[in-house]
Amino acid sequence: MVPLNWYLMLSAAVFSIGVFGFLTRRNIIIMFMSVELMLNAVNISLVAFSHYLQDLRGQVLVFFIVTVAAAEAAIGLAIIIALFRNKATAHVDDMNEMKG
Amino acid sequence: MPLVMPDLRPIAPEIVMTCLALFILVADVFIRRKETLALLSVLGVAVTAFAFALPGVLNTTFGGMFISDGYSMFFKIIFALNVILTVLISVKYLDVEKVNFGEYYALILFATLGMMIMASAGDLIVLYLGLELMALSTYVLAGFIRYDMKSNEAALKYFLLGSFASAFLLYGISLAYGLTGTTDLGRIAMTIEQQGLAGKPALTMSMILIAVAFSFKIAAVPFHMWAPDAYEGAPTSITAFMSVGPKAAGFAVIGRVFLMAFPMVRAEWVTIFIPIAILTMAVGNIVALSQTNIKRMLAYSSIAHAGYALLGIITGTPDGLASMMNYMLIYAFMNMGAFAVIIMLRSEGFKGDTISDYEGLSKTHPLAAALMLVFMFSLTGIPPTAGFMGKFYIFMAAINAGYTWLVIIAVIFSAISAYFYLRIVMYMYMKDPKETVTLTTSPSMGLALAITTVAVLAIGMFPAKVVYLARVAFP
Amino acid sequence: MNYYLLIPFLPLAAFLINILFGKSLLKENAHWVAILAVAGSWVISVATLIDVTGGKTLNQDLYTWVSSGGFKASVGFLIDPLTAVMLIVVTTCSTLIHIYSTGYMHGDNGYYRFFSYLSLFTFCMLMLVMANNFLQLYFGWEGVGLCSYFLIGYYFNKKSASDAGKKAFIVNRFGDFGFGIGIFMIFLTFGNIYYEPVFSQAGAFATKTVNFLGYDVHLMTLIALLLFCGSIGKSAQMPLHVWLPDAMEGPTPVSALIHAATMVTAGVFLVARCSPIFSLSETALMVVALTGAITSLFAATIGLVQNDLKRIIAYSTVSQLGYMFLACGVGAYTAGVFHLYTHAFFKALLFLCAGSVMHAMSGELDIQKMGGLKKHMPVTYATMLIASFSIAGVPGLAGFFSKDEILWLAYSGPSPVGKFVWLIGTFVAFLTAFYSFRLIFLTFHGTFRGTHEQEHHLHESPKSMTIPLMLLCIGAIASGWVGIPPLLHGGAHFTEFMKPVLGHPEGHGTHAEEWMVMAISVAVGLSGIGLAWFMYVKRRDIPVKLAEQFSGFHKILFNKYYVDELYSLIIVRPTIWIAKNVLIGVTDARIIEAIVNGVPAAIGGFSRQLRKVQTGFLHHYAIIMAAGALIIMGLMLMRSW
Amino acid sequence: METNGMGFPILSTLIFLPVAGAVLLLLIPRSKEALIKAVALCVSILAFVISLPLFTAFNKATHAMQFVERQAWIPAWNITYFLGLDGISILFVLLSTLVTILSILISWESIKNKIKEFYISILILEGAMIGVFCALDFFLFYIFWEAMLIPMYLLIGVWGGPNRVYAAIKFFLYTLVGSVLMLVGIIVLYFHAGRTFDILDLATRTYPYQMQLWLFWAFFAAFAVKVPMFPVHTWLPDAHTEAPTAGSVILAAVLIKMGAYGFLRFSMPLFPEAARAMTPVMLTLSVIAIIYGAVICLAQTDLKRLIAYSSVSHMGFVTLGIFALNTQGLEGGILQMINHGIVTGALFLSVGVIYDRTHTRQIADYGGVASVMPVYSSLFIVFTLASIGLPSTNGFIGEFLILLGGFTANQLAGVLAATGIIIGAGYMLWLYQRVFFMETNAKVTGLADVNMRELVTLLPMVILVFWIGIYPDTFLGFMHESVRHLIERVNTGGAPGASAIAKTVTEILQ
Repeated sequence: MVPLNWYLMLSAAVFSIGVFGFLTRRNIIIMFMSVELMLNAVNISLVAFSHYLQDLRGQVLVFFIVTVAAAEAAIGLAIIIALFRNKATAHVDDMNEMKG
Repeated sequence: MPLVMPDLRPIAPEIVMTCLALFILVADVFIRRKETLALLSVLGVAVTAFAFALPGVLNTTFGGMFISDGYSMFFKIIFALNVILTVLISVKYLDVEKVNFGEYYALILFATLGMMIMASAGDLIVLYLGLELMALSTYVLAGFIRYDMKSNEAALKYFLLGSFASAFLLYGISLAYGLTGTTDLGRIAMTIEQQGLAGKPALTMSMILIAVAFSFKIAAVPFHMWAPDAYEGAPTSITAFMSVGPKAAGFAVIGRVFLMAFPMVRAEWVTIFIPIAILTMAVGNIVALSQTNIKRMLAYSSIAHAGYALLGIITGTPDGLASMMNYMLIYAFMNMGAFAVIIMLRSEGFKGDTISDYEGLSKTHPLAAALMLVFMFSLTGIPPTAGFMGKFYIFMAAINAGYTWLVIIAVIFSAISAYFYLRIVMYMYMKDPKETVTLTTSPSMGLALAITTVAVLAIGMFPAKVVYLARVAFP
Repeated sequence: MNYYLLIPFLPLAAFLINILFGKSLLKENAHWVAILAVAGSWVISVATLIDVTGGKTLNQDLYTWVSSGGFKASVGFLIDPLTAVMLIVVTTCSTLIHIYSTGYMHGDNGYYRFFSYLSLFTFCMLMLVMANNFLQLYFGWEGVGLCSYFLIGYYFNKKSASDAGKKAFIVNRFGDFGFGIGIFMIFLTFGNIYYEPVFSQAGAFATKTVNFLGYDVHLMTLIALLLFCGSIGKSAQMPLHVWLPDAMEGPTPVSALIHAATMVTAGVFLVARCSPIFSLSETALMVVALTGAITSLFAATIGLVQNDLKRIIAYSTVSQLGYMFLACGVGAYTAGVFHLYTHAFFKALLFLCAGSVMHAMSGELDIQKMGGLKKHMPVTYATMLIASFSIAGVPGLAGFFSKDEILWLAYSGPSPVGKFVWLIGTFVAFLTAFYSFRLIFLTFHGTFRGTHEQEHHLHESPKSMTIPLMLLCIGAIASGWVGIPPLLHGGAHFTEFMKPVLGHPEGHGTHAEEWMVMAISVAVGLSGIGLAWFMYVKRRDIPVKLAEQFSGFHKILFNKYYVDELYSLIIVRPTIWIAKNVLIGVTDARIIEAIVNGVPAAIGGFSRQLRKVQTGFLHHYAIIMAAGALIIMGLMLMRSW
Repeated sequence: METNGMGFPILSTLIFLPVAGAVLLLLIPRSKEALIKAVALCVSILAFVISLPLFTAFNKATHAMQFVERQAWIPAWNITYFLGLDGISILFVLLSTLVTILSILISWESIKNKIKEFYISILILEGAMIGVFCALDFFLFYIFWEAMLIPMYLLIGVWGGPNRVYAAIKFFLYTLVGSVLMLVGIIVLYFHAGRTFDILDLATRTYPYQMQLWLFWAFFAAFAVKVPMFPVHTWLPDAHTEAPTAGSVILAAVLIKMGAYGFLRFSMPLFPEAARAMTPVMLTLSVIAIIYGAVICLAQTDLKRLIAYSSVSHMGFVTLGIFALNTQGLEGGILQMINHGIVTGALFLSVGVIYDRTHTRQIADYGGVASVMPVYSSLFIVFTLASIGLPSTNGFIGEFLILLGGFTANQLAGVLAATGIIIGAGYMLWLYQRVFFMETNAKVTGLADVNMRELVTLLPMVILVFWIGIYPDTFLGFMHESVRHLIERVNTGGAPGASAIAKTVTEILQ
């Protein structure tokens, strides 16, 4: 049986990759993907915990997260499309009309 | 285990609200005049508010996942006020911005529903759902002016950073869950106490992550970066909405989670929040000094106010929480009022959101200027306005809890804040008008201004009732 | 209520009537109210004097003026021989000068204003002399100073006049500064500021010392000297004499009334009134005597070379006031007050004569441009000559008796500096006679040196002016007769009258010595007159030669020892320089305001820098968020270790 | 609800009548200017008339609070609406009501824009001022104290001179920074005393010495700025100079009195040991203010600025008297507050009169005014003389008692302060000379003398100058009992041993 810690380490690693990706990439879609990665990292740990604790709540939460992520994706893409209509770019550095 | 129908009475307001939102969504298809939708929304929210007073509402249901108590009820009143005022100030404004769509009202209602759920959440899962419901609706609202680049940008920044923060929250939740084996707030506290988890790095980490996510919601420094941009770019009515509702909801969950789930490790989270509070007051007030856009300035002001309200949380006493709740209510009124005036200045072909647009307003529109003056002084915290009472209660609670030094810092920043609020007054009263500003007025706007002004002055002079409410709401 | 109270309040009523209705109703008739009031006061004063001679005194409070804790002061009146004499001096001079002014000020467009000031002055002066406590004394003291300020600056459109008025007030404030602190010390010592208890208890404190500003000083000396500060200012003694010569900017009746006969003698009155305190301190008396002596010498030397008619008389006043202090300083308060009383007449007369001359000369004051006036204005000449004889101490005239008494008591009295001040006094008597007659000879004798136009206008003054001159002349001759010393088979009534209040030191000398002192004083007086005659009538070239030969000394004298310049250099200009360049320029602007404006500016600057953190780039925001979270984690981990 | 013996809540009426008047003004259309002015004037006169019974019905034989009104206000915080007057505060209420009338009169023609807002501000300010002096609940006091800032900020900033915005903001921030520190102090006090804001109750308790010191300085921050004491005085010249006449008058006559009033009402009775210990510091600051303010006046070229700096000097006298901690000093200090209100208020009124005609504040632009405007110059000289403390004017009584008290408490302080009298005579007479005497300046030729309205505005002040100067007992009589009570509290409050510490702390501070 795979020890809990392995899952957790995997989860932490994936989360970190997500964070790192979010911080370094400039493409809006990729940044959004990084967030998805972070969410899935959480999902991994939640499922692992759920399994080891023999408790369903974790998995319930995972379902919700997946659902919410879907909604998030829809909204995110909608926003990106709206943006793309005004300014044909998906590069975040072009989005600095407001600052200071 | 027999299937027992859960007690639905505590969740009645949320049910009414859900129905209302769905109804508006559907009605949008059939109703051409969107003002009707606004009216329906306001009436609906009023009905919801009546549901607050139904017998049996104050109870816990869904196995402790949903707590409807005085605390949540107080916040729900704030949310209801927030949504009513937002709708009232939006009616004409949406026309001017040419985005008069019915979804607007539905989205606001959904966002409010999310906040209500957050305020009542007794379980991290519920909390997460409420938070996302609120957040997702608000993302859309922020970008509601589709053709406007700034609005898009605001939505995008808010959305991306918001999702980023959500991920932190989830990670924090997962850690807490892993440690304690439960997501129920009460039981988390019990487990921490029984198993002596206090001081465990994983618990600390979990708290930090949750605190970061919530700090993001209340726009506390350094997790505030989205706020100025999102506030500036979003439609002004939504800026008003965002600066009150989600912030109050954020405070509601901070109070709920940290006092209900982590009371044993209060010393730890207090050390997290104290520097955040100081930084929030400092950055909010100081950066606001040099703003030229009034929405942006109010964004920083809103950041600063979060700093004051955090003091209430930090005290961790019933009085502290009550003062925070009280503050949120008062802040709702004064901030809504200020944004209402800002919205009035927006007219066809005139943005009206730079501070210099306020030059000589007292000459061209004395009443609007006078109202703005009241709100500015209230935001500064000068008696006899409500803003003072709000701050006073917070300072009092903090000093009672022994944080006198923190209060001294707060009052000094509060004095600094006078400068930028007074600057608006100065522009309105002490400069001559450059161009004629036409106000966009409507009866609903008048009503909103009347409500906010009367509330700001009345609470400023007779705060007893409100203070009492806040105090008894938190047992 | 006693009818004595009418004495001060009649002039007050006149003042109120004139100031309120003078402009609109009374106009040219403003003098009637004033004269009637002051004449009424005079009548009552005479009655008072008669009462007091009969042994009657009065010490009565009118109402409590200030009361706070243990401190109480009232508006109250004390009538004793000293007061009675002062009342006579004040009301007599005032009445005559009021009458004189109707002629002198005729046609002036501030006629009512002038008379209202005169009435106010008379009121304040009477309040001063009639006070029964120090606070009311102070009230009168400042009140007469105020009237002096108004009247010196009467021609306020003239810069020099308004300057002089201001200067008089401010210089007096320096003296009053000490006076005020003296009153505080009296209150702290006696718990009271009424004359009666203070003077009666003074003896009990004769040997007490007190810590004052860190120094242990003899209590009575301290109080006496502090009070004397007030006297120095009011009576224009060194080093606060500078205001009096400038005060001649005022109309001449004012110079006569305020700056010769009455107000300036208030300082002497104060010392005399406080004699129970002064007498307890040898040091204080010595200071008084020396101040008086030095001032009299100092002023007399300046008087020698001045050419301004009124200024010469002004320096003569300073000098004579010095004489009075000299007298008080050797313990001869009666002699001082006696001289005060005789001096009032002849000095007022001198001034009024000067006014008469000015009237004729259309305001010209330079005696070098006069000469030979005696044939044009015989009355003025005659009266002025008598007054000058009086001041020069020609036997039989008023000045002779008072001056002689001072010199004799200085010579014979117990004072350690007595002989020294006698010497100075005698020398000053010589100088006095000299410059007085220099004035007479240059003005009235010889040939006229002014313009033809002026000569054409020369005329004797109107009756309203000459009659007061003649009346005062009687005083200048006869006022001394009440104090003829026993040596000359006189009754020394004045001394006897004053004794209950002021005491009287017995001269310790033989009759021969007394004769000698008298002879010397007469001799120096006469030789002064003679020398003046020789230099300014007989040999007109000598003064010029002398001035050339001793040009340096002459210049110093002519410029009044440069005292004004010195004060300007060490007090006025540094203060204003400090105000401008230190207080405003550095403390306010560079320190306080720099902080007050600098802190907000710094916050503002910081704000503009801090704004830049908000770059608008999303990934910066994310990095800051993540960094924030990391830092918090780091902090928390550190904390748990 | 306690009764006040008047049959109606006189103090509340006084506070809220002007506010009601302001609301009434709000309803009048802005085009009816004459009506607005008339209503404002009537309201202020009515308030004054209502305040007169205070003067006659006051019982001088007791130090107890009179005309007391008390009602629950915010029970959750144990805050009551608690009003009352004693011998220290009563005169300021009367002064406030009087000065408001005069301020309205003097602004009659000089205020030409935003008339409605102007009179609303003045009336609200009046209500707040009276509230400050009546409040016996610390919280209520603070409300009025801060509320005053709003109308005053507007008065300076909207109707002021060229540099008004800077002056207004400076005024606001300066005072706000001071007050917020006091707010912290108030709350600390509240909890220490067991949750009460009742001033009378607070003033009977004993606080630990260290706490007294901290709170003393926290309160000092608020009160010293308001007085203003050296070195936090620099807002005053700017505010005074830029404010419209009415603003300067109210500022000088009432607002800056509140600082000194605060010392009397709060700092001293609440923290007697700290007050005793800090006396040397306070006396030093007072003496510095006296001399500093006076010397600076010698170099001023601006009429209003000069009078403003003279206020610094005069208020130095007030604080000197107060911290002399003896009867003469305190009574003199309180009386001098009234005096300064009358005299400096009147001086600003007078400057307003001539400023309306010439529109210049530069002294150099004047000269020879006495020959052009004789009545005006005689009124002005009265105030000048009162300002330099000539006997028979009110200034003398106040300054004399203060110096006597100051001298009793500390000889050096008394002596140094007395030099302020000399310099005071210097700058005031110099001012008078440059404006009224000497050759008539071309800029003032042909100016009309004071008209009836202006005369009516200035005459009450003249009457008061002499009334207090000649028969001060009318006014001093109000104070005796209250001052005696205060001195008792200050000199006996706290443990005797604490004063030993006090000495050393003082030495450290010095």
